[in-house]
Amino acid sequence: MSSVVSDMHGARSEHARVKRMLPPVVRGLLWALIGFLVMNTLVSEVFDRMPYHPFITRASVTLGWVAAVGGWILGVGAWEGAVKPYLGYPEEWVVPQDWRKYFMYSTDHKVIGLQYIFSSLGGFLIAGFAAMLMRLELMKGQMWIFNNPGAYLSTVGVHGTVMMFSVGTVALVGGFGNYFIPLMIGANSTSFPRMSGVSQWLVPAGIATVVISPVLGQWTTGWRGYEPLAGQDPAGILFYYLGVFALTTSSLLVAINLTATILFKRAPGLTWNRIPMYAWGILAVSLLNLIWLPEIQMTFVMALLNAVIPLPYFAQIGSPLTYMEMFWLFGHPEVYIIVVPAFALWQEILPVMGQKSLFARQWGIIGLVFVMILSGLVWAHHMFTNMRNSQMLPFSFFTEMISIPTGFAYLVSLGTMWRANLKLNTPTLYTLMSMFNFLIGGVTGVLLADPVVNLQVHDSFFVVAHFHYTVIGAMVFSWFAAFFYWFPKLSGRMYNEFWGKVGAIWVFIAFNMTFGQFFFLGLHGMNRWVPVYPSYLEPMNFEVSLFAFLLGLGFVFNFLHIAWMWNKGPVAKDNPWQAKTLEWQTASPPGEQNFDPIPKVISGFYDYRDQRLPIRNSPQKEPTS
Amino acid sequence: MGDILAFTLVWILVSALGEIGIQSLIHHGVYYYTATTQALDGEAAFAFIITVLTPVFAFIVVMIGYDMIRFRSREPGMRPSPRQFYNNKVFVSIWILVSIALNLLFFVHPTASAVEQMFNSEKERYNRHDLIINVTARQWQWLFDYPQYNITQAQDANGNSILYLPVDRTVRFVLRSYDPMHMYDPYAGVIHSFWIPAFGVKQDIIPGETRYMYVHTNKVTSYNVDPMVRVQCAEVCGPGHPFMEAPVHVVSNVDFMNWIKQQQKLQAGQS
Amino acid sequence: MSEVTDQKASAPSFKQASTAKELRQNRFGLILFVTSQMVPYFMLINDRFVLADTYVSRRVDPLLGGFLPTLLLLLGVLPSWLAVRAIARNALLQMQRQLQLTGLLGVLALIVMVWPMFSHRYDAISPFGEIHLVSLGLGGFFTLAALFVLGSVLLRATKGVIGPQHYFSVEASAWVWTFNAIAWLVLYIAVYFI
Amino acid sequence: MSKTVDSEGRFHRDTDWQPGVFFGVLALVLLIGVAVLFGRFWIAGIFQKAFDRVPTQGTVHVFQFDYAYEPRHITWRVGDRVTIALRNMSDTHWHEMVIGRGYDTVPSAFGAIATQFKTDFWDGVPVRISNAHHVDNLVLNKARATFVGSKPNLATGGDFSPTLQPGGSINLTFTVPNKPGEWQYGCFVQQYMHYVAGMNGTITILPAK
Repeated sequence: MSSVVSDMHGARSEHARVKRMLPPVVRGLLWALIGFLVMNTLVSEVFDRMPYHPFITRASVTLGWVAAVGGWILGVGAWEGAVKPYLGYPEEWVVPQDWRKYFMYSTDHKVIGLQYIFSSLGGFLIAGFAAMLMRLELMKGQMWIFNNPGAYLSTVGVHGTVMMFSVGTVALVGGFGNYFIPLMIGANSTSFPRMSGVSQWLVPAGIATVVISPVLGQWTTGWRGYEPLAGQDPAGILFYYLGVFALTTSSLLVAINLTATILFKRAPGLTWNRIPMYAWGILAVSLLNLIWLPEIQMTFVMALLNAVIPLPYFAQIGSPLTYMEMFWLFGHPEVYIIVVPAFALWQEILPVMGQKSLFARQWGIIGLVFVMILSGLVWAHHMFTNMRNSQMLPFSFFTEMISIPTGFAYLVSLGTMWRANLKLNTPTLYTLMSMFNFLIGGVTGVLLADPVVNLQVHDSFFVVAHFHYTVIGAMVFSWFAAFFYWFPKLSGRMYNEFWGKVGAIWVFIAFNMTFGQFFFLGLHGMNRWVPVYPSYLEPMNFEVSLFAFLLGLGFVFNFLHIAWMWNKGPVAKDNPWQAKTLEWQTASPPGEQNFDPIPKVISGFYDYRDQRLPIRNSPQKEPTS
Repeated sequence: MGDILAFTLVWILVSALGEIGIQSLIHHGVYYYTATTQALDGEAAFAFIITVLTPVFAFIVVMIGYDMIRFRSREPGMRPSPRQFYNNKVFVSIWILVSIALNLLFFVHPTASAVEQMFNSEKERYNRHDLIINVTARQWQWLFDYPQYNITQAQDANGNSILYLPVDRTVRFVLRSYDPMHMYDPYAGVIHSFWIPAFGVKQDIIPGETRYMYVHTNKVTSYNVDPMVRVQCAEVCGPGHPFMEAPVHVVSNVDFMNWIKQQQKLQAGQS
Repeated sequence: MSEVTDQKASAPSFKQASTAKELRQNRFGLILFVTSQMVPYFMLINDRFVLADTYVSRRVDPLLGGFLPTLLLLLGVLPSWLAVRAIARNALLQMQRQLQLTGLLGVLALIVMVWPMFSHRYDAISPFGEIHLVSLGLGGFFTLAALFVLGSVLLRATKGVIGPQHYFSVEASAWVWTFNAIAWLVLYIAVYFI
Repeated sequence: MSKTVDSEGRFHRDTDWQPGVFFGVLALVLLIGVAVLFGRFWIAGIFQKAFDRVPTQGTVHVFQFDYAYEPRHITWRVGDRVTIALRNMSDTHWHEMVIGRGYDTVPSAFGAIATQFKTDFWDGVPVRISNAHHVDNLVLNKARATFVGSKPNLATGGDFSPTLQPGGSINLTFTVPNKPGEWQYGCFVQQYMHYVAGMNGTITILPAK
């Protein structure tokens, strides 16, 4: 490597040979393997050697994982792209302009955005497969797919964790946020592109860690990884904590990057009054991420120490409820981390598809911000069954009050649609479905906020139905709305309207038939986290499973449609929806430079009184960055 | 104005239909099967909330549907709607006031009042003639002790734990999580949740703490009558969690005393 | 502000803030990150009272892992900001001296901070013992991170890619250092005195 | 990995890496991942059936984890002198090791649950018990035991079963009796749930040569 330093000053290298490099992902895997083996061996065989212990111990696997993730990140390109320049060496990482750019470290926000989108898509498919296995098992009251309950519970945990931390938290923020925020505010890059390039590669590492965790031992705690149960689980729980740590770190870095981008990279003329709704949503989410992700990371570090050393923080001699408190302190804001971008998307898509000015915009923003603030005050409604009765009322109060700012998202959306010229296409359909589903989630949320009702339906399938309505019903349906709405922008092509609508109606019906019946299962006494249950619940579970498979097929159908049209669809116009937001005022898909020159914004983006564009292409270029 | 009128009519119609449906659901019992007064309290709160929320639900659903049909674009391209407005102070004000009012109502009525009813009524029952049952949750078994009758670990013929309760009696469950048999580290207890679905209430059991749950049984029933009359662990507690179940029998006072005698005889024989 | 950089001819280096707006942006991003990292301290202090109340073991060493690292870290704040002033005046050598001094203090602080993790007189498996050890670990981790930032700046300084227009990395290391010193001070007070 | 020099004299890697290597390695890693996740016991079973018919001589270490044994399969030959070195590796749970075949069951709401084996492998087997540390209790049933060193706490009821506390250990030395065929071992503590949770294994006893 020393030759690089001397060659830096212009002299050509004597021994430069053209040799193909290893694909970065392969190199990352290799370095990860080496890192793991070296660190694991050092810890388990040298520093922490104990009689009778296997090669992989709790301590060694934890530190080995740290080394492996380091190796993976560096190997995939961060070594040349970020670390060496940081240490003062010249940057020597060139990303080719073909499909290869998606499989290596990159600093282009569009590449990173797509990498995030496909990472979260991968997580969605894996966790969805886990859900299918679970539904298959639940078709019978006895165990028949899994050969022991621990295997089923591990599957539940993998499903929940991957869905929450790599899809719910990532898909609309790291994915569509990274791709579209710079475009929507008229910038050519994000604020910290290198950091963004590194943070993306934590997502596949985190997903892989969580998915492979049962190999270390079945963990039975579900996605909360809750102590004190986790403290007596086999070592698989370690990979839960570590995997989530990687995923949350990634989201934390995204939050910092996008907040700084929105505040500092706006095009001239894009004043605070003109910030697009989606950017407002991302801003609100980023602030939530910045506060609550470090919180849960610290909790997980303590739980990890609890499992590795072990320190009995959360055991009976410690404080067994503290973990639950700390988890839900994060856990409820997490729910809003997931749906706030969905609300913002409704308010982004409906004015465009209705070709009508956004209704009561200020209330939409107030709604997003107050949801963000209140979300930190409601956590204990997850714990009505294990708290003192006197503590229930304040939390019940705030939980009920949060429906007011949430309602503003409906106020804005419904007001925008009233007397619009509404184009009933696939994105609109998904948006309306998302509104309908979240409404059911919200109404049942009011029921759950009531302590007396909560004491009966908590930890039953009623709750499972409720949060699937908010997460799949609102967020995943909005995610699909975003996929179809921005499809021409991402791919330069157009999806098929007919098959798009078929897919939308398909998943809508299957989704409601599946999770609508969950409410009744819960009320009828079906408890959570069980692969076996009394036989009277069998007929309904059997039938629900059939709808669940239909739902799974519906998702696969949609993805196949998207993939097919991405390659074969008819070429789309640059701005097929006649939208006014900035991302549509450039080529589809955008070139290497989003805007050249940077446009000057002269009016708001949600004014559809006429067809004038909200920008003027300014003659002076932005100072080169 | 015509749109508003038409929408209002549809909304009222759908709300009325919805209410009819909801009331018939409530009539059949949203909790499916109830066996305590606490379950009835919960069911009443549930019914009140869904009754009030039905018109709200209908308002939004009908509006989505109405917008979809009435204001859909009939042309192939995109064209700005001829009717543009940014705000409607009347609509926004009503919306905000109604949402605040509804939330305050819910907080006052089912939330605060039902919590009061469910828990504060216990106070006057303290030290009355409650049946005390010590419930011990351990991985993965329920153990029921009747200290007033010197019964430890009530069992059926197979050695499975069983819970017998007299009807029309307040029962005080004293809930603890630990392992009297020491099959695992006694300091490493986990959280369980004591739930009898037909009783309409559950309480988590925290290692190291003692918690109480009160119910007032109101009908003679048993696991054989309806499988919702069973103790079921509701908080995941390890691989044995789904199996942590025990049948419940609510019987007349005479039958209860007979059962007590039989258990006492059984225990005398064992020791 | 001029866009021409003194290194442009020699090497394409780590991108540095060259306009006032970019400097503000980088500073904002860094402060955002530092702010988010206060949350773990906040959690730990909370847990300290949840688990151990206000109990302080009488067998805990008041100096090692307590007063000494606090003093050393706080002392390091001064040279770290002097380094920022030095580089703003383009006094590269002076900046390096100041940073080396800070680094030396940091290494000493790290040693006296983690020492009690290996030799302590209280019971580790006790509410206070756990909290004390985790506090030391958290402080040690962030000190290590601050030292890493400092080291990388020093390394870059030797490569000559830091100048009066590109001094943000020096400022960043000072921010991180100051954050670490103050956060540890608060933790120290919470664990030992309240 | 070497570097090339572009026209401006800057260095960069040749980025034109091979898709074949990329997709090949990726597919291989995915395949290994899926195999390890879903089929590790199945694959291990095949390996054991194929290569592990050689009976174990001497000491076999049996580790008890929550809720599994390592190894999950043992092969012995009738007449060999062998030792089971049982170690409880759990930090929290008591574990036992019962060997037998057939089941005694108890009815439950979820169907019959196995409570112990019907036939006890240790019936009439002379066994030398040594190195007993942190043994919660030892049920001898009809085994003919001799003790070396400290004698563990003896209990009665059920099949022959040493129950170890966390970190406990015990060595059972015996001559493999003439009971050839497939045997199972398992842990039935905590309301028989360890067995349900997958804490079991198989023993193949080959007839004497």
